[in-house]
Amino acid sequence: MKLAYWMYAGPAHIGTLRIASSFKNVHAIMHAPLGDDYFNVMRSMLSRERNFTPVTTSVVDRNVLARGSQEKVIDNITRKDTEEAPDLIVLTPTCTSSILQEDLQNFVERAQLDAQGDVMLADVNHYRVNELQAADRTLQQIVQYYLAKAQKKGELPGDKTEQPSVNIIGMTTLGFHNNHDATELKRLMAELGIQVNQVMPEGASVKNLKNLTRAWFNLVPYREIGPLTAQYLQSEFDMPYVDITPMGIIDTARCIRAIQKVLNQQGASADYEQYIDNQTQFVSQAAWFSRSIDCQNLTGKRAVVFGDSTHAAAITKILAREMGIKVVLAGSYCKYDTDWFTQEVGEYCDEVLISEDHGAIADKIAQLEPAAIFGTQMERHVGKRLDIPCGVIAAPIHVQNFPVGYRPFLGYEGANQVVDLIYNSFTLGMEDHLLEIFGGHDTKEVITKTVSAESDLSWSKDGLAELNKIPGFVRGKVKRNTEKFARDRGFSEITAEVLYAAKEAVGA
Amino acid sequence: MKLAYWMYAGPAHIGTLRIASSFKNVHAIMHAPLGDDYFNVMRSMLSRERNFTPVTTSVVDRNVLARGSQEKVIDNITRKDTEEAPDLIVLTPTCTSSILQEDLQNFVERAQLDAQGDVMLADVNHYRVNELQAADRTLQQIVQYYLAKAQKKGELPGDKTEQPSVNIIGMTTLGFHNNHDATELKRLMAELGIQVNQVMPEGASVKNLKNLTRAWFNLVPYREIGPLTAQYLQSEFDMPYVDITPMGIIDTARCIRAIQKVLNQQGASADYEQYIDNQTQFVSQAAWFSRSIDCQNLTGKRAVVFGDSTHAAAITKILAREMGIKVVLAGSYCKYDTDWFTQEVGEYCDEVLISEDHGAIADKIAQLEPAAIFGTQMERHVGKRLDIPCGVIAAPIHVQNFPVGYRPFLGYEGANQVVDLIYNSFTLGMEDHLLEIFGGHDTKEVITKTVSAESDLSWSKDGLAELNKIPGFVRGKVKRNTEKFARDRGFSEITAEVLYAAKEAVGA
Amino acid sequence: MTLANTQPQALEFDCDTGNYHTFCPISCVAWLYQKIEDSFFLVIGTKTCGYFLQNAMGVMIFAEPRYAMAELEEGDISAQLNDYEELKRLCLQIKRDRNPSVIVWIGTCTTEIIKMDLEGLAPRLEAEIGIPIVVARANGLDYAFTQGEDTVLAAMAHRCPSEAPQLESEKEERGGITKLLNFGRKKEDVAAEQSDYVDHPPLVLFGSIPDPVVTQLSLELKKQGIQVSGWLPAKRYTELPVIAEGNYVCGINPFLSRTASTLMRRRKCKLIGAPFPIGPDGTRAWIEKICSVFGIEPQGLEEREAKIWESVEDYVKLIRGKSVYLMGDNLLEISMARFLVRCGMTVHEIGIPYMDKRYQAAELNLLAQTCAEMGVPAPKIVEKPDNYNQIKQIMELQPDLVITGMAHANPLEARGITTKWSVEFTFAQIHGFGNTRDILELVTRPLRRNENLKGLGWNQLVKEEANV
Amino acid sequence: MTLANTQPQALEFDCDTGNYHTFCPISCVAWLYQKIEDSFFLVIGTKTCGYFLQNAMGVMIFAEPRYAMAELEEGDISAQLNDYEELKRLCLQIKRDRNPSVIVWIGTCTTEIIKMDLEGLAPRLEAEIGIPIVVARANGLDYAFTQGEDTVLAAMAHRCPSEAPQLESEKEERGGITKLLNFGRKKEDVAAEQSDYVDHPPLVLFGSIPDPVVTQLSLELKKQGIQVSGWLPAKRYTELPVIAEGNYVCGINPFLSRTASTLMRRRKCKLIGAPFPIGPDGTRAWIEKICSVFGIEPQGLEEREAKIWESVEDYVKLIRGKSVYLMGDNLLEISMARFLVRCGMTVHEIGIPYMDKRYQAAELNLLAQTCAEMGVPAPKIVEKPDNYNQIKQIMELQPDLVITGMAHANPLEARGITTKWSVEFTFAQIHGFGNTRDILELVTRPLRRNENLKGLGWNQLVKEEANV
Repeated sequence: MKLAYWMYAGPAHIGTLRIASSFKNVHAIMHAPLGDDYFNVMRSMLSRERNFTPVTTSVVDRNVLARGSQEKVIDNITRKDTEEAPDLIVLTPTCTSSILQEDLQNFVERAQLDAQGDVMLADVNHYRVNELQAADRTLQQIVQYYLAKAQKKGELPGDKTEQPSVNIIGMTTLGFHNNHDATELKRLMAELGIQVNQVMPEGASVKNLKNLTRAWFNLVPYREIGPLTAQYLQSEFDMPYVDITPMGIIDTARCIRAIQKVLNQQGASADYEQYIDNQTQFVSQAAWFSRSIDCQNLTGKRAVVFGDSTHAAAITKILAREMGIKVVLAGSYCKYDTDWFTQEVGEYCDEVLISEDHGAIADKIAQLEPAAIFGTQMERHVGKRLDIPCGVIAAPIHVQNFPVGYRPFLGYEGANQVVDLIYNSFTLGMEDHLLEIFGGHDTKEVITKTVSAESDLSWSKDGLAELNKIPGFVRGKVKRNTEKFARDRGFSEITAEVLYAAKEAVGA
Repeated sequence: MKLAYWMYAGPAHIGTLRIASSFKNVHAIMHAPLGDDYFNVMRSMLSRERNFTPVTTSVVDRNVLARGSQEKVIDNITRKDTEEAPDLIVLTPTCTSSILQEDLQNFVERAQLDAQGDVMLADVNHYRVNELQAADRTLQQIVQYYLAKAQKKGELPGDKTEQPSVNIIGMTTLGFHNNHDATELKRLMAELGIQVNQVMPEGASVKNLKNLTRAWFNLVPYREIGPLTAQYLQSEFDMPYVDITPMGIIDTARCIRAIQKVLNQQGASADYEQYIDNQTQFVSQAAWFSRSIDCQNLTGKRAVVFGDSTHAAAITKILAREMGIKVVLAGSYCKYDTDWFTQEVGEYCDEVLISEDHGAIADKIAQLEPAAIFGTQMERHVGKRLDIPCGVIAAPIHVQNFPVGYRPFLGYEGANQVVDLIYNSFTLGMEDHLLEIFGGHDTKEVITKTVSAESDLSWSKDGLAELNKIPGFVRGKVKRNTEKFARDRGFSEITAEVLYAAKEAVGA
Repeated sequence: MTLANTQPQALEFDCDTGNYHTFCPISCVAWLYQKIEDSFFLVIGTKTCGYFLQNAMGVMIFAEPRYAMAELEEGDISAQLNDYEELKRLCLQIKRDRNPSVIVWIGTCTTEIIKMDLEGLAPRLEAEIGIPIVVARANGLDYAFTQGEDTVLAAMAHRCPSEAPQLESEKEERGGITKLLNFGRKKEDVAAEQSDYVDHPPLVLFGSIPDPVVTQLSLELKKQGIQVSGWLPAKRYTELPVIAEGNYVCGINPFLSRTASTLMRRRKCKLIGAPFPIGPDGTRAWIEKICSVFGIEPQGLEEREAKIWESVEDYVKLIRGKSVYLMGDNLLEISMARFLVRCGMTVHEIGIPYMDKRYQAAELNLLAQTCAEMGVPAPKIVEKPDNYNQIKQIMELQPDLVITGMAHANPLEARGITTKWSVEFTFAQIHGFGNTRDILELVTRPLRRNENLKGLGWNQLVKEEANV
Repeated sequence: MTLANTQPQALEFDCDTGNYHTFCPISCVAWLYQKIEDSFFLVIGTKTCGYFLQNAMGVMIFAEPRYAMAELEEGDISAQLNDYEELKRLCLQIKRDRNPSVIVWIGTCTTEIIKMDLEGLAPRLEAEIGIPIVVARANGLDYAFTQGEDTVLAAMAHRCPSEAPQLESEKEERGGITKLLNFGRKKEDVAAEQSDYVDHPPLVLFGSIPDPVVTQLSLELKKQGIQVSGWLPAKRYTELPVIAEGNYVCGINPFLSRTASTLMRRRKCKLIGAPFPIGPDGTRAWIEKICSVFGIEPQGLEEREAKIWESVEDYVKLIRGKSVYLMGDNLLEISMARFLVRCGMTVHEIGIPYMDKRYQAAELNLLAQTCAEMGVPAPKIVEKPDNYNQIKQIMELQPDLVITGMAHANPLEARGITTKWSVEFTFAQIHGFGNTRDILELVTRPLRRNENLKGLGWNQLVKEEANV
């Protein structure tokens, strides 16, 4: 058992349902007790979805438990098949119902006998994988199912599209800014002269999956959802893929160059260098911002980054490489992806933390006292408590991550948006400090809590008086550094002279 | 004399310089003492401008005062004319140098004898008009100058463009989100099949001004800058104009319908109804947001709006008509435009306040205790002090109003952005409240400051205990309403029973 | 109001397939941990339960609240780990970090399915760590949404002392409500005031409502000379009311049938079966019923009710003559329907997750009677409704208002149907005379909003409507 | 370091057309109102002045600070209104709202041009309203940027008492710094410690620096046995230092020539002409010069300086061998250039708004000497530089760093030139040994940043370059 107050990723069935309900005309049957069906609430409330969520719960109650669920599940599948005529019905249990160890595959096969549409059991272990892994797996399973089916029927097209083309894989319902990212990637592909063959699963039809192989390559912008499908398509159909997340100016260029290579290997003669140059230097404002005076003032500021693999790694690199900000800690809650993450951010941060325990991250933040945090909603609240500004860069999803206005994270406009996010995080924090500095000091005699009695050293009155002249937002740091200096030198009392000696010696 | 801590609009010369430096290849000579030339700093720092600001100060110092400035001013004009070969040099004094009552028109005429480019004196009264009025006037002056010149030379084209076309008038450097508004309007015109003849002054060339009259009509999105030019073009060249600000879903539609009318009067057969419907209901998310559950929770909430005429009026109408929010006060600092503003917002708010005194507005906000404010940077800070969230909707300009990401206020994407601004203003405020309600109460015994001794009534201990059970964010209101009730009924002490009686009676 | 036919029609009941949506009963921790200030709630379940608590309540709670998950992992499910040791480890940590007066274990579907013997483990662990442990089975196999509270209160009913404590100090402590009502008054005044009360057997009220409402209802009864000797739950676990055999008990929430039967059968109390004090009509009926049991002639209630109605006429006129459809979510449906009929609405259908006709008998009677008095047909009541069928019906009927769970509100709005979240009535203060305005504020909000938007013609915000 | 030629070359001076940009001298209110905690600054000028204060300091100040505008309107300019009555109305309001110990009137270009007799009005009004009024003409016709402070301090120099106050209590109050240094110590300790000081004539330092730096410099001198008897300005107007004839005075900022001459001519003080305590070299030279005047052999200064240099080597190595161009803005340019040359930089040119060769003599000598010692050419010093010419020169020279005013930083960066705002040195703590790291942190920041970005190839961010 684990004492848990907060989770970064949801349970597996949420991942499966995100995939199923992203497709057009696919219905999911959730075999679960009453109350486990809150996915419908999340989709409706968080993403402000206009349509009914195509997920029906086949409710497991005491009676069902006693009688066995086979009949009810099959009834519900065939009923939905009739009522809504979906192309595909996906059956999934939840953590709870998976314990019953029923032969759900058999239920599916029985239901398929009567159903007009396809019926499938989502194949994930509900205790070993989380939402993200399950989504990645379910997407791959559905793609594999339809390609195998087409292959069997001899309906798999053997050719490629005439013009270079791409499948964009990994856009899902309830994905962090996925809808805007999809728009931005489509624009980017259009500017590169690449035809978008399919975007999936969001808005895709399973009927068209057989045409996936017509694309020249697959683009997998996110680390969490899509890679298994791209790997499958590569190993089975020899489709190359590009999995560099086009976030930030540098990695967007890197992604475009990788695309260029993939296209040219197939006989195209793409040359995107001039496009990249023009976008980087003149169209997008991100490179110019990095060079501007506003950004100069961010140089060397300390930040903590925490999120999923994709966003935490990308933001760490943007901060370190593009903006000269010191990332003192980069972390991810995707424990299963530790190696990749560590390798990606290793050279761009002082320390890496991979953990699902929000308390551990909160403690680290409190200890490191960064000037800003880039994290999830949880870190934002940690920041609120500690009075450190935080920009939200990753799921768990929140209604604020479904802005009505255009806010992609990917591509060149994404790079602009990320600049704003970073800059505003620092400056809104800065504003308070400036107000403190410039707001005049009409007798502020209060000693702030950072100057508490918790230390083993005593401060003389003049030392304290000097300490209190230091602006609040660096006072804690000066205090600690001075005490460390005093301890090292064996001073028992910290006077004004000791304070300034420490400043000279260690830059306290 | 006026004791002033804060100004909503700058001095006149700032307006003139905004117009001059918006044009391409126009230089301004500012005849002023050292230190009056901070326009260059504002443009460079706030709008993160990559180019040197084309404004040179002809410095007035003690020597110049003694000798007279004619020689220096003329030298500087002709020098700039040689060095940078601008199409036009605009001379302007500041409040200070305008007191000298020199014959600047004569300086200009003298300089024109030697200069290759055109030379002009900006004609505004520096003590009677502010930045916005001066900008409106200077733009009209420049347009008039070039149209008169072309007319004289017989270079004025007599025809209209083949396709319906528009001049977009009023986009300036240092304008509030003007750069993104211009992009959005250009996109909108493209979707309406209207060719953009010219956008000005930002990015326009004075050489092309003679072609202004080829457009079918002028679009003036802002009330502050542009109307004088549009009126001039109408009265002199019979060009119709549309001056409905396309902000919010309703007024964007109204603006498009007005355009349709203007085009059809000239023989086109535009029908934009279907476009409007499709945008409103399916493409833009703003109408759907208004109908969604998130927005339902905003119904009846109280807001204060304050800003320039354009933005304060538009936001008031959006809040009241599109989102069902109660605007308890709508205000503007454009005193010269009082009639228009009052008429625009009259039916959409409880009270109108036209004032340049930030203290008066702050007092009003404190007294009205709205759930949110939509105002300038100043109101945002008032909100911070009072713990009321504030969305910034109008100048004075601030570096935060030059986001790197795309943030228009106009058109359909603008409507989306405004929804986010409004929603986030309320919910970020709401979040604190929810945390207070849901955050658990581990012995919060402190009586908040709103429950102070300032009142003439005494609260019994049980009354106070009950009062303290009420969540902090409504406690102040409940307290006041209860006290009013008690006073009306002649109670001298407020017990728990009186508190609940008041609730029943007046909904305290 | 037209009193067409005051003979109540019989109510029609139905029970559907049960493919409906409502919240998990573990939701109750979200309000119970706040109500009982010295408690800690430990939900023993899976990641699915935890993610629900985190997300679905509409607000993510970030501070460490006084509830947490004991998240069952693979080793727990496959019984490779010792349940007792695992729970002990977690409870000791809770004791160390938060030191609550009670730990409430919330059993879930999973603990049911793996047959974890929580009731067996609790007494041993309670003895070992020295903190009371209360076990409630708020699982979704047997219960829906608000019934979670019922399971907790039923479990706590066992823990109420059966006689007044001997020590003066302890007595003081248990004096909760009375003490509050007399707070700050001189001893003599208090003594004098005791005479305000009629002499009647002890009355304990049950149901979790915010403290201000507790005060309001207690004051209401005091006006009739009735003294509330305690509330279940109290503000603190250590202040649980004394419940002795023969005491009277009365519920204030319609979903507390299990607590009611526990009090009757196990604590030998007498249940006062009354309509629930929701809306001025319900509040009046509730007080009248309690008065009648104690042989008291109620004073001024009719005038009181009339005055309240008068004061909310501005809201009532917005819904009078309109129709409402309750999809069924939180078991408040019968009381809400009865109140809305009294406001002049017509109720198409009442969905409800669970219908205890005995415990809700007085409320059902009042509903039938109200319908008759208001001259509207008695609505059909559907237990465990089928959401798919309901939505089809709603699209046909086009009711003026649909009260529904969170999953269906946005899609209905996008199709031009005005909705209100049922869950808001669970969290809002809706009991007693004084909160009438609050319920109506909630009920009328979507109508006011959509009235405001009506002129804009944005009613159909979905493009091609597939079959629902 | 290579000591190629220790014979200082003569410095070359020039004065250009003066079409250059710097801040208005009224800027000084932004730091002086903070420094003097019981003051209120009233800037008497136009909307242009007010909008400058609001915008150009890089941060909008929203709270009502202890400064405000007396905004001249048309009636004031045309002299239709009575200046005395108008100022009285405003000052009474300030007295009522803020009750400061002093009101400082800041005259502007406009008050000069309309010849408003502030010096004539002040004594009358001061007598009438009972608050001291100090008049400073911080106008842009005569002064640039930081010289605003000079005008205020020169005006305040007149107000310093010329002998120690009689009353014990008042004495206590004026003991500012000494009291601080002895804060919390027993009387006997203090008495004992007086012997730490050498017996020397009173020394008053002038220049506004943040309180922590005041303490640092006072402690520095104390180490040499020198007691600072007061600072102009002090933390409070009521604590202005005693200045008697024959006292020694020494400036810590290079832009205070007017204050220096006022102290010499009007208060008959002896000026110690020293380099300024900016950078470890300047701080050492400053202390040595003061010691020399008092006939004290300085102790351990050489080691101290060496140690500081050692501790900042990580920063110094980033700029050693690089070139810098100072466009001229805040009059700190000579001291900055001297310090940067000592760090191993080459200075192309020093622009400076105003050059008082007498007051800056010691600093200029040190600059020449430093250049000689470091083996770099002595830079040309251009008073009132022409920005247009400077930018042309910069584009040709391509210096490694340009220290410039705010208007030119972004355009230069967009053209691949690394810049630092001069104004930051005005606001940062740059005086004394202990702040060496702080100056270098600022100086090296753009170099570190652009080093970091170099590999990305984003150096030219403007498209077609028109003639500058």
